[in-house]
Amino acid sequence: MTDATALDDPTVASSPSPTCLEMIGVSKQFGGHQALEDVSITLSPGRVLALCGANGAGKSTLVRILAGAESADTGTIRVHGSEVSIHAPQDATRLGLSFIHQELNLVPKFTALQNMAMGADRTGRGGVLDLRSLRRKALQVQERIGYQVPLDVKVEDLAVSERWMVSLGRSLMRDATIVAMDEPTASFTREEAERLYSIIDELTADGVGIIYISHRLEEVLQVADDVTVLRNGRLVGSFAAADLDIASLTHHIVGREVAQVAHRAGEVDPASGPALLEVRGLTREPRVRDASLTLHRGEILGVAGLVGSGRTELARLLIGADPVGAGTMTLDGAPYRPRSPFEAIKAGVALVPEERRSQGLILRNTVSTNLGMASLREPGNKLGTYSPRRAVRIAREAVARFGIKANSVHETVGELSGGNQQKIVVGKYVLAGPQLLILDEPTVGVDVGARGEIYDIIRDLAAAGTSILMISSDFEELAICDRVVVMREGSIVATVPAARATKDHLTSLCFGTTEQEPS
Amino acid sequence: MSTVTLDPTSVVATRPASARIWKWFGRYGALLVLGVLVVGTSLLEPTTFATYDNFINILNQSALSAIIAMGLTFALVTGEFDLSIGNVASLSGVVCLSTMVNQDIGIVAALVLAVAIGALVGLVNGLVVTLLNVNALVATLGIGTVAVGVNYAVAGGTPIGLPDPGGFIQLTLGRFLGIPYPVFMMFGLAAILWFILNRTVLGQSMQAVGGNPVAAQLSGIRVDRVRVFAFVICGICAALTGILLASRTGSAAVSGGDSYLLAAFAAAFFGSAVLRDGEFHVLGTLVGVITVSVGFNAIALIGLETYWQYLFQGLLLILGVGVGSLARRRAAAA
Amino acid sequence: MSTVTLDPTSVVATRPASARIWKWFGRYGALLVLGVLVVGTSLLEPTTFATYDNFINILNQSALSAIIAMGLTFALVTGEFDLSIGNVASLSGVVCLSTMVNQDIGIVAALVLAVAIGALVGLVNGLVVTLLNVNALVATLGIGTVAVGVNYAVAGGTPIGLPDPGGFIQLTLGRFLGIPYPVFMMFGLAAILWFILNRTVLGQSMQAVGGNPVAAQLSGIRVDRVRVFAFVICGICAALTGILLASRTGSAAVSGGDSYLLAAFAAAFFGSAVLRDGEFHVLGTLVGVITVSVGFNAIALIGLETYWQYLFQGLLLILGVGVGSLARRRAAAA
Amino acid sequence: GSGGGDAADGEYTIGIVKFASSDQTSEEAIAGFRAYAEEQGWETSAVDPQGAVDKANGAMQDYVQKDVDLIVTAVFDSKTLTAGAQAAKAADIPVVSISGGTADGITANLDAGVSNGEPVAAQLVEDMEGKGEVLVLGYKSGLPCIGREEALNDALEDTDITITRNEVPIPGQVEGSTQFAQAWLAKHPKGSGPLAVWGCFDDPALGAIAALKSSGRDDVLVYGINGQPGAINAIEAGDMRATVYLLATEAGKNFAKLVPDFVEGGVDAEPQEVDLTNVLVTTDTIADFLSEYPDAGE
Ligand SMILES: Nc1ncnc2c1ncn2[C@@H]1O[C@H](COP(=O)(O)OP(=O)(O)OP(=O)(O)O)[C@@H](O)[C@H]1O
Ligand SMILES: Nc1ncnc2c1ncn2[C@@H]1O[C@H](COP(=O)(O)OP(=O)(O)OP(=O)(O)O)[C@@H](O)[C@H]1O
Ligand SMILES: [Mg+2]
Ligand SMILES: [Mg+2]
Repeated sequence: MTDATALDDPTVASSPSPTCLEMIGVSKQFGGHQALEDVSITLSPGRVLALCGANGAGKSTLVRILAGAESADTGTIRVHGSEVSIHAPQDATRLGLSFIHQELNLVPKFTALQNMAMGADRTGRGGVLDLRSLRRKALQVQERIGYQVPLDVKVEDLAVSERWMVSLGRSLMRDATIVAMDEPTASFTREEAERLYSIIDELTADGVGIIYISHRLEEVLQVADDVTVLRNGRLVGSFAAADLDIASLTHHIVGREVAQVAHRAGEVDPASGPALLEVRGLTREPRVRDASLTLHRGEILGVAGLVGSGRTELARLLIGADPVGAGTMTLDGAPYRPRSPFEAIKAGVALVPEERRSQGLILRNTVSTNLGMASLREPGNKLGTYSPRRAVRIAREAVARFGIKANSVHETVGELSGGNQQKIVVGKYVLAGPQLLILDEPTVGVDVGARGEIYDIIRDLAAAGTSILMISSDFEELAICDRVVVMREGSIVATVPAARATKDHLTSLCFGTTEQEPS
Repeated sequence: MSTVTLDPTSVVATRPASARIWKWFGRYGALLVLGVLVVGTSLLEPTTFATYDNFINILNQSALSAIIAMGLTFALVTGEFDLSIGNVASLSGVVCLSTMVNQDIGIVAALVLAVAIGALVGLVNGLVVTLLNVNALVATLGIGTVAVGVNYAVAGGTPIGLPDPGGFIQLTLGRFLGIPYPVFMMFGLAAILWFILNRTVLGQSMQAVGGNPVAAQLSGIRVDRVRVFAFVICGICAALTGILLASRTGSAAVSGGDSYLLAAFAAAFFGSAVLRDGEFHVLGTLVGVITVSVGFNAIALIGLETYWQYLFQGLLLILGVGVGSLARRRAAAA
Repeated sequence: MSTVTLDPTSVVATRPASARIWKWFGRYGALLVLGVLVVGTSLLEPTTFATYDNFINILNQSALSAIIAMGLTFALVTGEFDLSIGNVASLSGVVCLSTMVNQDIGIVAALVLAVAIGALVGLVNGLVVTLLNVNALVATLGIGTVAVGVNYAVAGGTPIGLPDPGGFIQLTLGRFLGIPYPVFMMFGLAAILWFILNRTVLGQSMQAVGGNPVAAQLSGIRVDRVRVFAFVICGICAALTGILLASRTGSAAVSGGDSYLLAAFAAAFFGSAVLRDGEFHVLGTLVGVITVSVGFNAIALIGLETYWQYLFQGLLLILGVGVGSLARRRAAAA
Repeated sequence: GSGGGDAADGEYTIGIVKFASSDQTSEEAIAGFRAYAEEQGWETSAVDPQGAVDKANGAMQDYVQKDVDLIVTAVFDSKTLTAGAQAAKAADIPVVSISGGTADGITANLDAGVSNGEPVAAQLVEDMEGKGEVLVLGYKSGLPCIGREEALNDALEDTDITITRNEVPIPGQVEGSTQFAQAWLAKHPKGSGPLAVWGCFDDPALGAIAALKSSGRDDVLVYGINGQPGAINAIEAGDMRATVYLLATEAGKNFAKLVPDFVEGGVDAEPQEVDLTNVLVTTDTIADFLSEYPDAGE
């Protein structure tokens, strides 16, 4: 299979500038849309090449072409110096390429082990599974990752970050010489990300070449040796990571300057205003236990916490998506106990869910139907009729207001890039006119430019009097909040005013290493 | 806000011609198959097939299937299945006729009764699916079987005839402007159902639930309720077909409507390839039913052997859907 | 390195007792329904139902349905449907018998022929689904209809009987250790199919394709090929049932196997609630078939009215699946 | 037999395997059979295998388990009940059939085929005066239909009547027949000679009538068999020319009277055919018929 690779071949390894992968002049059209145009990249063994670019720049498309999931219109691929053609994923596997794709690609009903074994055992004894050796291999991989996901638990019962670990584990089940990772850390906390970095170090030490895609630019500069930047499907340039800083990299990516996330400079402190939502002792075993918080009108309240601390579950309780075990909630002074998201939205509470593709969008529908989904019922229209013309008009306004980049409001959302999809999900709930908008990880996988635009939307909403509850694992972006609460093991353990919500402080609160302070 | 994407209009223009042709085929492939069928048969049987009378005749023959299939479309749009529709049609015919015989109720009352039966079975289907959380295929297969049981309990399994079916038979035999009533019913119902699906909040909600139930739920759509409504509409249409079938012959039998089940599925799936890419819609289902009727009519007029009939019908189904699917795949690749 | 996520096992432990009870019901609900049925009937009919002979009798009656339903399970596992199985069973019976009559081939040759027919139809189904990209429901409905056409072409629609069916009939009537051959075939095939599905790369690939086709594709599984295999296995099982049916009845008719279609679906869906949460599996399907047979046997022995039979069967289906589903939902909510 | 009931005392336990509860004629015959049996104090039970031959075989085996004295099957071609018949034979339980024919182990048959096809076939030939066109709506998978079609073909043999044959789909027999008839009518316009439609049971005939009415034709004679209510009403209304009214209930009763003989004769008895009594009903005789059987139209 992959015996004759550069790794085993000392003559190749010792040559002056060996490359393990070259993609030359790759172009790709979708329908009429030019996703990639004459893009070339070069990867050397034992090095990390970062691909950077805004949402829709074509990073994933390039990787998917390499993986055999898409076919390029033009262009050549060389692996270890020899030209190859990759028509299907199994071709890529045979060439020693391994992938973590941007969208989680696991079988929910399979156990972690089954997922890791998928496609790994091609040759088995006459097609019979060798369960024992697969398990041994999986344990080895987990040891290497330093993260034990229970192998016999179904993936659908695992938390999101654990699923990513399974996905990472799968890519290491085979002895690959090239590994491409498409936003592997998007759902990771800092700690988990650190763990990934050390795995990357280990792999590169073994001579594996790594393609690394991320919107976390700080991370890119830390991990990568080389950086290739794409914009609108075209190559902007390739740089040595050492020559870049965040500002210059951002400039390359978006082609203009982008301001840093700034603390919100409010003239009046919203926290002194009237309370909108009061939550006392909210419990739903085992994820949420005795959680209490207060949210004021027009306030942006951040929720920090580690993965599995129960933030998503808390948000789901607030909109009635799951039944509450115990506790009280009041909204605007009146008791509030929604039994379904319908009742929550009617009361003016909406949740922008964590996983946009599976929970937020109908991928095969158009931009306009997706935008209208949470506000189908026209206020004052007793008949319950629906006017597509009105929906299109509202969608057009929303597309302009939120800066959504789509060919038209009739475009299928499945074809849009991640950042634009996320803006549509946010926009959908904003159009429902909530007085309280909950956002669960709103900027995961969103590029630096679009991220700023989403912050703008959030700030504008708050300024107009909407209260915001923002769940985020990216503690830097919590800077836009007025206050931040910290959740640990299902409870709110601390409340931190904006000025003191530094990354380090929040992280230590999350781990419980800092004493809880009176809020 | 500065936009850095390319101007979309300039991008679209670069699309290759072959992609556009394939796209056209993808959209109109199923209609093309219908067109070829019509033209072919017209050439073979110019005097009998290509006449106004035969045209009306085909529409008339399509009406009952169309009504039940358009109802089924609602269940399919919502992402569910309904295997009970054939049994509901049978039940409706038998119950209405036996009530007309025994209680001497009028035609309007019988129609109301049919709607009530359909709505009831649909409601039960919906509740079993949403409250008991049973897969729709099992639930409707089970409820359909129960409906057969009720049917036997009502009529004991023997066919029921109306002693004086005059007025009742007129329901399907009567004509207005030379066009049989069922044709009006079919188009009228199609218009109503189209409106419900495309121009009401309920219909939009159904499409959303079918597209992604989780997203729909989180967007404040009452998913379970919408599902129940879809089953109810499906049941009502099935029951209407049942009573119209009874009217055609003035009698009703325990398994009279059963054959509509697979026919309706075939039509709806055929229809999902008409103008759309695998989405169920009322208009498509209507075209599907009419295509099947044209095919059957063509076979009967040309006078093919039994085995040809089946071969032809099977191929028609696969071709009608396949041409479009294949073309769409090509268009995506081009 | 410290792990900060909650340990899932500890999470399970904190679950309240009620959740555990519901979970138990969710897993064993369908089996419980079977158990209640067996105990209930044993009490009502102690001398006829609860006997060894009747037990063997029920297994013997289940065998043919079980074989076709276990085959269907492969299509369902892969995320597809196969509506042609009934027609394939009919076709296989008719073709094998007419070949035995006309060409005087032996029993083994007839079995081989049946397998070949099943594999061929399965292959065509698979190719239409994967290459033409036609929805499996439409494709198999279409190919099934074509199979009916071929059936008419072969035998002209009249039932075929073997002039001297002795040896052929022994295939299903013969006994070994007092147990009829079909029971051995059922369990033997179940073991083989279970092994294929759970202990081979092909079987795991089928489950992966059914669970998430995109993920399967990206991890290097040849999704289309796996789908085709599933259809082929499904077709072969259907054809085997067809020839066994012909053997049991000593004759074959055009629509002889048609009634297996819905029965197999019912059994497979019932089975998906056995021990699992809506996943199709061979063992579950087997339990599903046996449950339906026990129900039918109980009805026959108790001697219920026709309408009771239907009501009972419908409710059995819904209850068997519903108890588990409801309990699982409860378990999740508790 | 070795029956669990006290067969020797003339008290029988009888297991009935229906065809499908929707099959009217056999249902009526079974009803007549059971009514008589109950009068005699015999115990009967019935199973509905819903048209599935495998289930019918299974039900026969169930009755063998139950150790009945006699098994009665209906409509299923007796040749297809081999497994059940063999099991019964091995257990020494005789089997008889209602219109399924005789076979090894099935010793008697209540014939609903040829004998019921003959009167209507003769009527058809007479009405058409030996020439013209007939649309035959047949069903080759059903034994009675095969027999009836045979009777028709025999009657047509020496005439100038030509036929167009279509196989009726079941289920869907009414709709399918309507469509076949409609096309056939288009090809045989008014005035193209004596025209007739023959259905091997009433449903196809009723379907053809729907086609006639919707194309406004009254020049075609329609014939059915079975005499179900819809057909009787159609004859009364003049839409149908004739049908054969099967006295199924009575026939069932007569068949039941033979039960002691069946049980006595055992599994190796000489096969015997019992005719199903019937009445030909035409537009000419409908009035008399209805006064004799006033409930036939409901
Ligand atoms: N299957 C598809 N059909 C049509 N258009 C597509 C498809 N996949 C991608 N595109 C388009 O191609 C362009 C490049 O997408 P790609 O996913 O490669 O971007 P990306 O750089 O990975 O963005 P992100 O950072 O959001 O993941 C986008 O404009 C996208 O809309
Ligand atoms: N028992 C469980 N079974 C299945 N999924 C679960 C379970 N518990 C939590 N999840 C899912 O795992 C994810 C983590 O949820 P949780 O609320 O516990 O953590 P969080 O603080 O939101 O963490 P994250 O940063 O990953 O969002 C959510 O998507 C949640 O729905
Ligand atoms: Mg991407
Ligand atoms: Mg979360």
